[in-house]
Amino acid sequence: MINEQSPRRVPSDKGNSVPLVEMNGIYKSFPGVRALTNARFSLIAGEVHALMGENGAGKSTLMKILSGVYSRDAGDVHIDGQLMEITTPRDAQKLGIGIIHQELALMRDLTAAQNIFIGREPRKGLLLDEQKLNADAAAIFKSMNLMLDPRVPVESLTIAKQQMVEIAKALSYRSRILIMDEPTAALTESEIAELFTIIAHLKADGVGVIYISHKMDEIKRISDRVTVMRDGEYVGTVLAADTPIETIISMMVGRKLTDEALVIPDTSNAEVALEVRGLRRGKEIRDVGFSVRKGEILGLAGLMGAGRTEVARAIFGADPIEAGEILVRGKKLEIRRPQDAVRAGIGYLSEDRKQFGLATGLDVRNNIALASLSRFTGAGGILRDGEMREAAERFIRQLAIKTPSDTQEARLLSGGNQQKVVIAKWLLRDCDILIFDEPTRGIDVGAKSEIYKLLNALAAQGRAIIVISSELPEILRLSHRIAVMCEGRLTGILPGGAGQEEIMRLATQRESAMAPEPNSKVA
Amino acid sequence: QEYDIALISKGFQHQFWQAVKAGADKAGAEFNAKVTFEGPDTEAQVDRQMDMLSSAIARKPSAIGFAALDSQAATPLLQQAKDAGIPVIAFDSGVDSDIPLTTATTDNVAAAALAADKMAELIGGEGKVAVVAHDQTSRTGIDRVDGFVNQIKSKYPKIEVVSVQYGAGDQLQSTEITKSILLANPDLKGIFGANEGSALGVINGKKELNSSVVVIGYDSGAAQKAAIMDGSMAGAITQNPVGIGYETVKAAIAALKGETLPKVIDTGFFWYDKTNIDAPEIAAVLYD
Amino acid sequence: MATTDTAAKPGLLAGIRGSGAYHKLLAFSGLIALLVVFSLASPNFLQTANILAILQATSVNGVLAIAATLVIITGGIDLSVGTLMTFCAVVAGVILTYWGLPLPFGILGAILAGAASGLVSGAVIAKLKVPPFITTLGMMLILKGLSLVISGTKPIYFNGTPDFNQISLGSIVGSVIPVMPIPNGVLILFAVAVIASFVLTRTALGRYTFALGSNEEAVRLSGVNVDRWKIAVYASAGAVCGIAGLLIASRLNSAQPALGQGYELDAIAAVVIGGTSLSGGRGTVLGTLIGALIISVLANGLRILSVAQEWQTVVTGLIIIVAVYADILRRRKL
Amino acid sequence: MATTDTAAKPGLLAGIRGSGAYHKLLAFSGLIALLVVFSLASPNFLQTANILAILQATSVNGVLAIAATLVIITGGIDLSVGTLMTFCAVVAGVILTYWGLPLPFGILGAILAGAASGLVSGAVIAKLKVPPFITTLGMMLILKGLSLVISGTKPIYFNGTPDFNQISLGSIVGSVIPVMPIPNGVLILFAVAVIASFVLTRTALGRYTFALGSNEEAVRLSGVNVDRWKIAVYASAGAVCGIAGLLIASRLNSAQPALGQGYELDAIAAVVIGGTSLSGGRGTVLGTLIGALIISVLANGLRILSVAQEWQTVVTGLIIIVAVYADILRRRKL
Ligand SMILES: Nc1ncnc2c1ncn2[C@@H]1O[C@H](COP(=O)(O)OP(=O)(O)OP(=O)(O)O)[C@@H](O)[C@H]1O
Ligand SMILES: Nc1ncnc2c1ncn2[C@@H]1O[C@H](COP(=O)(O)OP(=O)(O)OP(=O)(O)O)[C@@H](O)[C@H]1O
Ligand SMILES: [Mg+2]
Ligand SMILES: [Mg+2]
Repeated sequence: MINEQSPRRVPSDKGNSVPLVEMNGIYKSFPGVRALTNARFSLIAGEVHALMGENGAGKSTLMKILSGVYSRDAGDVHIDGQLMEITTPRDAQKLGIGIIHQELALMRDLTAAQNIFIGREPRKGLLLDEQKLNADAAAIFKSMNLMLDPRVPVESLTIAKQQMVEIAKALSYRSRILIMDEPTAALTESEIAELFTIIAHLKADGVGVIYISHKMDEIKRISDRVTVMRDGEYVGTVLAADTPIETIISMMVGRKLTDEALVIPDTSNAEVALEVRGLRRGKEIRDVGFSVRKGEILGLAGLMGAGRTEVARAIFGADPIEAGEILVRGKKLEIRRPQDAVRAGIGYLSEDRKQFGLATGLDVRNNIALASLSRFTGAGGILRDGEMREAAERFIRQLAIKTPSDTQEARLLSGGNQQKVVIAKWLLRDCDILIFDEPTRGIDVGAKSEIYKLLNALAAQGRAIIVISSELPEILRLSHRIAVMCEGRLTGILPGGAGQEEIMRLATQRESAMAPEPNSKVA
Repeated sequence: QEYDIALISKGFQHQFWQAVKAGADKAGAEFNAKVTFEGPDTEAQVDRQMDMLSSAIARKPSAIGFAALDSQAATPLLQQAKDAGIPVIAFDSGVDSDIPLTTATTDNVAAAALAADKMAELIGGEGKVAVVAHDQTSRTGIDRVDGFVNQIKSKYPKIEVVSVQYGAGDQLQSTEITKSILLANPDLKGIFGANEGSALGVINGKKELNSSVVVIGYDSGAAQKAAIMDGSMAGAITQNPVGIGYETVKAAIAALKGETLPKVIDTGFFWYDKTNIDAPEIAAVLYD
Repeated sequence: MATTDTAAKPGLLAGIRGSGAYHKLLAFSGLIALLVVFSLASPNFLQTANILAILQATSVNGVLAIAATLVIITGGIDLSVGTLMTFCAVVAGVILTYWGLPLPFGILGAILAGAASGLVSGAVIAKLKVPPFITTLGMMLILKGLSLVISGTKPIYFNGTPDFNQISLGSIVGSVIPVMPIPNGVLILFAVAVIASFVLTRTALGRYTFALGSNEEAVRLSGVNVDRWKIAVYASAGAVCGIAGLLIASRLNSAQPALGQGYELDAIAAVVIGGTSLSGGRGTVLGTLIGALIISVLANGLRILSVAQEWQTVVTGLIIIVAVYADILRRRKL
Repeated sequence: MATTDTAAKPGLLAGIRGSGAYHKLLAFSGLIALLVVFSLASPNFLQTANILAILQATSVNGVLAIAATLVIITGGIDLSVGTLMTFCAVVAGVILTYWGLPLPFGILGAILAGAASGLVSGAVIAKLKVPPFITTLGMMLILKGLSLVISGTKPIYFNGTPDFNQISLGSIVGSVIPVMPIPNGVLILFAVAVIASFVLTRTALGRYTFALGSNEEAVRLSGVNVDRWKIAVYASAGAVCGIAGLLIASRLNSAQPALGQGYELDAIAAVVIGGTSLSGGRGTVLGTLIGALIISVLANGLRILSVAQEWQTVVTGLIIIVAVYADILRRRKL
């Protein structure tokens, strides 16, 4: 079944015998890292070709070579059967190659419309035609069913919206070859559905789409073929329809994954670790209250913009609150700064690792130790670097962080491995109460199941855990109880075994339709 | 107080200008006038001085004292002062204009030529000498360097000026310059430091290298006086800064009273060394 | 500098979208507070002649600060604005006085010299990837030395070109409306401000200026010729410095080759006081103009009040901090 | 400044990991090239006395540059280093000469004055969120004015404290090994460098310094008291400026209240030439030391060659750009 690289068997092949893209024998090294070894890939018109692999397998690197961001060390790239030298993003654009990068590449101070048309601004004589710019952007948003004012600066948008702007930008190029590197990592169900509709249209127009994602269900939903990479090498190409997910996973990780079923422990007698009462801030948090017991995993579900992140940040003291009480182990605490929260044993893993989680210039070791430096500080403020290294190496092993060493700069890691570094930071800090905001964003299946196991183990150790996730299966897979938010309000708390329909109902329960005060549902 | 007199000088923080200020303040107390004194940070900042001058005119003082950094730049502003009926007294350097009623000044070229004569005398009429000056383009910088160098060239053919460098009157920079000059010219006989900061830098550099080069300074100040007393400086040229400040204010008052003034008030310059430093006429023109 | 980020957000909106009139009005508050205080403290402050003196004093630093604004919005810095100004003034002097050519050649020469120098800086930064700080520090010194060399280390007077003085000191407005003798130098400052503001908000060059400061890598990934635009920004800033050179030379009726160093700090201070972030991506010309005015009003007012010079310095330092802090507080409240 | 990022990568590693000896050796290349050229050009250059003169000339700027390095690694900037140095010198003068207290009080006073001033800057930056550029610009002016005020606008001489001169000019090494009369000022520079390097690479303060420059928000969200560490960094830098104040006062045997402005640019230049990125998060003390040495060697060599001053300036500007460019090329190849 491996090495079934055969365009003739692809259903969407409309008789184009020449592939759009043909990459062969690609090698690429970074200082200390062999990112690609004899990698290959092919794409034909009108197909969605999924590129799969664990974190650090080299997917993004391969795509950056195709789109002119990196230069390859060896190998050749054919476009429409012709050997091409793509050395700049501009070259790639001219060849009709568009890319949505894994890490957002937006100009934060510019508006959504300005971002989309950067380098291709409509002009009126010497001047920019801002009206047409905004109108064109609005038209793209409309075609994507996206409610977004093209005139807002992107920095004031949530990551999900920023991601949608990136997608809009890529679509605006009308490329023949469109690379999507984890476009859905920051999206919720409804937007993902929109994106898939868009992809279906593109496919119908004969566009070749390269699709990278760690969400296995998506692969089945949209892809025609799947190419799997491991450790920078080509593993094989299979037809999505014919291949069970388990097979793809074992190609990715080189072994079989076992998945444990959700076991809901009885924590009803356990001490309440964290209780929140009447939390308020503007329109974002409107009278939210709930509690988490020791050993419990509370899922926090909701649609994009429900205010879950805001609640987490408010508990953590990252943003000021207008009203509300936070009790840790029954004691009311004044949490004004994150420092107060961390001292009280609360850890918060942000949904935006680049901006809030990672000190990108520091190495892996120091990022892991960042919240626990005082533990490694001896007399005279001197750090015990040896102990820090041991601790870092322990987590590198435990979480299988792919890095040449613990002194690699964090920003040079692949996205998923960066996320693991941030998780390691809070594990090292040994917090009793952990709030994980989108903990598996951009994390591969293997590591994901590792993280699930880890969360379960942490709960079993008696820690209280809040998991915010936009992936319902993840919420269902992990949560002992599920709190659902909508428009800043807590619309209900469900038991762990709850059905998707019930969650979706609460997640879309707008103010008018709501009967009792959400507080009354809290124990 | 009866009068308000604004002095716009070429500098403020340097001891020379503080001595001018002291003289002006003294005259102010004597003649019951309020005296203000300000100047730009460096002698290159001609336009900053223009801003100071125009602020001073806007203040509507009884009279203005002005030490021009550039002989022409202030012409329109001086006209403005004249139109407003504010008498202007020039000090330290003149301007190319007949608006100032008089100029209280030192002849810097002649003063530096005197330094050259003294240098020639001290090193025995031959050998290499160098100049550490404060500013390459300001009037005093040009006059003192030219006065010294031209005098050497025309009168002492056996003396060679091997290096003229500029340290912005900054003692530390002048120290480094002096050391480089001494190290590059081990047979150097003498150095002329063309203002107080330069002279002190020269002394400093000389001390740090344990050199025995002959040093001639300019202006005074406690450190320069001490250097002359302990022999590390052979002597120095002094102007009469206190006198300049005093005469400027005095002339302003006289103008306000309608008296006629001479075209130039020469405040003079003097050579001083260990032998005459305590003489009353010298001690009177030195400042600490 | 992370702390500037939060503070400067609204400035951006005002700048890019051309809206936010409310903000712009409020940004004057620090300036207005100063004006009120000085007016109450001295009857001589709020008089036409003094107001004109303040505007005149702002003209050179204002134009330099506008040049610095362009570069700072890209996330760069230009330490050479002061000595470049001088260099351009000297070039005008050489053309008009040494070569005896007519006035327009002098004007053109100064502006072209500025643009050329900016082009060199921009090329070194964009092509050789030498950091802007180093490149413009080097250029600052090179231009300082060259000014001395080509002028023969002495001022060049424009006595052979009597009209030269009118560039800055004449008053076209005054010849029409005699009660408003606004000097041409001030008009030129405002004209440069309007043009620069227009370029920043309405043209592709302006768009890329903001984009570069916002996320240069993203601009590159979007297929834009980053180098070319960056060079264009530095060259434009250089041309603006050329205008500053003409203004100062005309005011002093001479090109003073030793002048200029240290002026970059005042220019950058005006930019930052005006709310432009040194980390790039945001900023407005109007803010810079207000920043430059705050600096001149402060200097003028303290002099009018006859504050001792050493205390003038202390008070200026304090007020600069307080003015920016007040601005931050105001923005936080909005 | 985006362009600096790529350039400075290895510097960070070298700094944090204390390894990368290979890099460090190579970073000397620009310096060595200069030394070779000047040695060939003049027989007077490579003589003990001249080498000592160069080292001595580096001592003040080197110490100031180390102070600036600390702040720049946090992503901030300190424009007040020069006038703070002067202020501390004046404080020492007041304590020793005006009050007549014994030497240790003067030394302590200068260092404490520096730390206190840094504390104020740090607090304004951390607590009031005024950008570092503005805060330290304001402090620069405030300290400049205060130095004039407390000294009575005149130099304070240390004639009553004969040992004071020995701080910088004496030679402990020379008294043991007569052929190596290394002045104490140079020893102090190296001691400060070693201590600063140790603090940066081995202590919590140093780690937070890098972390703050890397991503301040992430540090804050890790539960770190960001404000306290930031203030600590500025205070430490201030204390280092206090040492620079002692060095310069001791060399000049006087506290010169008018000196200091303009020194910040040389200090920052040394930092940037040394490979520290102005955007923060990376930098080494060794690099800064090399940067400071490059500046002094250049000045000394050109003077030894008696190059005309205006050309000295031009050549210095050129070489600064070329040195940094060469460093970038070298790093790119690695
Ligand atoms: N600029 C770089 N410098 C050094 N190493 C790099 C760089 N970019 C990528 N790498 C390394 O190359 C390897 C492949 O990275 P890549 O980003 O292609 O992985 P990926 O398959 O996209 O992973 P993920 O699913 O986590 O995004 C990783 O080990 C990564 O650490
Ligand atoms: N940086 C920001 N500036 C302005 N508004 C913001 C910002 N971040 C979030 N918001 C707004 O706050 C509200 C809630 O934010 P957010 O979308 O992060 O909630 P959430 O429930 O955590 O959603 P998700 O995690 O799915 O993104 C939204 O209306 C959003 O527009
Ligand atoms: Mg990737
Ligand atoms: Mg969220």
